[in-house]
Amino acid sequence: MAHRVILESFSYQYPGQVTPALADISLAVPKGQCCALLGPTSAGKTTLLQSISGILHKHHASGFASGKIVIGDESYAPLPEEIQFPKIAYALQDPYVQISGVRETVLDEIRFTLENLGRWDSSTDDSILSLLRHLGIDHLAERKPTTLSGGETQRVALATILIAEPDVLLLDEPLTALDYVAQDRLSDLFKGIKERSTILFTDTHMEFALAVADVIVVLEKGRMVFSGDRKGLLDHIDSFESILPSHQWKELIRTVKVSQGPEATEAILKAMETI
Amino acid sequence: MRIESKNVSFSYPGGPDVLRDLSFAIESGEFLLLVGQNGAGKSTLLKLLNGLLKPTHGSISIGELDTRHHATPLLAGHISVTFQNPADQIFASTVREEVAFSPTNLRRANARELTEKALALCNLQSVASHHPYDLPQAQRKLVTVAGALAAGTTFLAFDEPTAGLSQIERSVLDQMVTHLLNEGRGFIVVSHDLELFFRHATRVAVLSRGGLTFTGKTRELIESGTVLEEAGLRLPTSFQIKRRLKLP
Amino acid sequence: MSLRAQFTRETSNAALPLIAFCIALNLTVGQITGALKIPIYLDSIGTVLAAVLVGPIAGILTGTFANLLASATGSPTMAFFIPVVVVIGFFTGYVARLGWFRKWYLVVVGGLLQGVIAAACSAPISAYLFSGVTLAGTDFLVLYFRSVGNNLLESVFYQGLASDPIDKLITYSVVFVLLRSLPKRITSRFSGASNLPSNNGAP
Amino acid sequence: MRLDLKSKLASVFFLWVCAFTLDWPVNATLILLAILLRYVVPGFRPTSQRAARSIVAFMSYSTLIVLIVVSLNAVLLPGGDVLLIVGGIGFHESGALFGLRTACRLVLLSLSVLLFFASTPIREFIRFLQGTGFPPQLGLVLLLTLHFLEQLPDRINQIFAAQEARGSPVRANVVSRARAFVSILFPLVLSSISESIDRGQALELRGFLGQGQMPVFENRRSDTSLLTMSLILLSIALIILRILNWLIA
Repeated sequence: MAHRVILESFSYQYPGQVTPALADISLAVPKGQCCALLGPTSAGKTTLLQSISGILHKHHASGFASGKIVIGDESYAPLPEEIQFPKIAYALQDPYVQISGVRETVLDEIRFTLENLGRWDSSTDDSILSLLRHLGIDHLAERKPTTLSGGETQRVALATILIAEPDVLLLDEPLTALDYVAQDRLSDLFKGIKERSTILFTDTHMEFALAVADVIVVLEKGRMVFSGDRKGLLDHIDSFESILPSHQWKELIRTVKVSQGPEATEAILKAMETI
Repeated sequence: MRIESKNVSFSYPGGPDVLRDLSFAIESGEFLLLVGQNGAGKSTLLKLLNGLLKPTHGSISIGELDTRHHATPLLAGHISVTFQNPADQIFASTVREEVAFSPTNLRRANARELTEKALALCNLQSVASHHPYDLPQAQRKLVTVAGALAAGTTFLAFDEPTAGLSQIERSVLDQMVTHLLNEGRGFIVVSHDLELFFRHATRVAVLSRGGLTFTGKTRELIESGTVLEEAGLRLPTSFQIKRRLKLP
Repeated sequence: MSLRAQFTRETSNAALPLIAFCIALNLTVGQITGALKIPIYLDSIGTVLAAVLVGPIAGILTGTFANLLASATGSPTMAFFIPVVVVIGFFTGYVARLGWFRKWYLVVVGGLLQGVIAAACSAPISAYLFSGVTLAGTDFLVLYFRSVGNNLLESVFYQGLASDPIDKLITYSVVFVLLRSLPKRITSRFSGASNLPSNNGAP
Repeated sequence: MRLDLKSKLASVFFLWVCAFTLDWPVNATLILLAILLRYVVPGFRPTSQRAARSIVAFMSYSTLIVLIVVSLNAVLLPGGDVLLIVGGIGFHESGALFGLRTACRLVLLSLSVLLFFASTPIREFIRFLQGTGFPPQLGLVLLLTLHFLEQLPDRINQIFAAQEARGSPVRANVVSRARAFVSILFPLVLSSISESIDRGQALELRGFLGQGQMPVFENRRSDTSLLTMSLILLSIALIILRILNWLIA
């Protein structure tokens, strides 16, 4: 069952640092929704995902955290201190590292997660295969994980944690290795699993978020500078040029605003849906 | 100076052709954008340019030098190539030392000056004495770009320089390219990032299954419609929205 | 502390992949020195790296597994030298803990001493199992020492003394320079972080 | 005859005991038998072409070893009859016998190790270890090592290419090449150490050794077979006999 994720004036400072990595973040993602965390390099996006997953405190126990994190009905003050897998699953940015490399086939690699959880038996193979089918990679089940292309590796990496059926899914820059076709497939996948898992993902620019996200948050230097929906983001986009995908986007928005006036953002969103 | 590829084919020993009959030329001061799906042979082409691989048929010349007859360290004095996972090549304990590696190896008389200029162009002066591994990954990638610039070569070749970069680093690259094109340097860039590089490209080449299916101006490619789709690619979203909204 | 408790204490989760890498490095570093035609072995570089960065148990594991895998993949005689690599792993981990990897001159002393110890450990194995024959160029040295009147064990030991200290000195120095150039952010994730100079990685 | 790993290990152990307790004629016979073993016992058949080739390579290598060890010792250990004289150098009987004893022992020891690994895929060996209560961390380390062993050669080649493209002096004099060595080894180690931190996190994030859960492995525990038992008993008997023999002498 998907869980809501709430942060209440959450702040975090790494041990030995003078400035906080995250300062006064408040956000609420209702259960079954998809939240995009946008921002340039070092904005604190990864730290935010890590604090929710529990791995942050585990590795930097002397860091300073304040505020509150709520996941489902459980409230952590200020943050979970143990890794919350399989309730919360977190996929690292680099899919080649996410895949353990200790198993010889894709199927075995996904079994590895269930073995770790003590959940594996011969009957679970059916659910692995159906997950692979869902991700469009069932034909790769017997392949060696290290021989796959970037996009295929990304989907296998995703499968290694989706098999645990997490309530909250945290993805760190899932788009880096993907071409357009694979991006389309990922957005379909997001729509398919939202019932089961609340999704939070990070990205450096807004394009993919405009296609899939219900909640969009923009971070800059550890501070939250925007939180709202797609329309709100486009309305105020002039203030966050760092998350524009390109100069062309900047010109595009400017010209559409000139020609369509207040309808501009609606027009852009509508046009995007037809692509 | 000019790079010219004449009917180049390449295959690994005993394997099928990775590249087939490629002909193109680029002058200094020009920007060739090379696009194509993964596995189309783009990285192989870059290795052919600096002589790490030698063509099985045809020839590539960098200025007067035929790559078949010269070793990589010599060709490296005229074209600097960075590969897709360049973070793997970092070994020095400061950014400045890392960037100075090429000009030192190539025994450039003005090595110091080249290093400082490359650091400035990539906006890395403020972190020049940091350890490369203390920088965020995106900035570390700029370190390798700076390392290539510092070689002071006429030609620069990059493999996917913007992968994993945010808009901040991308605009650094954007300005760097503008600056160096004005200086008369030549670029060969392999990238999916059409939005950033369409602006600079004096020519675009589409590589599909080892062969060139298109070479020409950016505008011709945008207007041709199907070439990109046939190569498994598509126009950037902003171009498509513009088209849908019938904007100029 | 029991061996198992000590191991658990040493190995954070990052240490397991690191040990695996070090084992593989022992077995593949020859690819680099071979391609560059540098006349050194450095086949215990992974062992020393793991022992300093993680701890003695990690050093022992790295050496043992590397020799086991080497003997599984075509050089069966490597398995007999496991006692030697155990000593190398333990000694390095131990002196690193004493702070010998914080100063260059202690690294030099440690490397040379390690070389002597390695020669002393491998001599009996080499003498009794192989009667000093390894089919390498160094066999002529053994032959020379025997012909001038030393017994087998002595000859093999002298031969070891002629090559091991240099090899271990280079290995120690390479690892020292390597670890000194690592940023604190990375080394602090391993239990041997305190074995390294405190100013390492500082700009 | 099917062999499980336990009885294969017991065979190796038995051959090792023989190598140390019995004299060279027996050991030489055992070597010949061991070579035949791979043709007779399916469990000892090499699992790949490469493994089969390594046995052939080892046999030619060890023939050379035997020759060298025997002649060296015959020359250097005077005693007993002089068997023959070549160019003024005498070959002595007692030295030759000592050489034969060492050489046969060495070859038998090595051959048994090689036969075991040539006929046992390493992954299967690791699974066997895990089934016998080997700590899961160590099994993971071994499996990860196999992964790195596959990946490192490519990685080294990539770094090599990248540094050569930056004018690294890979073909210059020894001092320059030593500098090039640093420019290849350091990126490899640096990126791998940094990657191992991420890999460790990824394992944790997939529940490896989390929350006191132990990984479930396929239950491969088999009963100790009659063959295993008799091989071990035989080995122990040999050791006892040898010790008695030594005490009496």
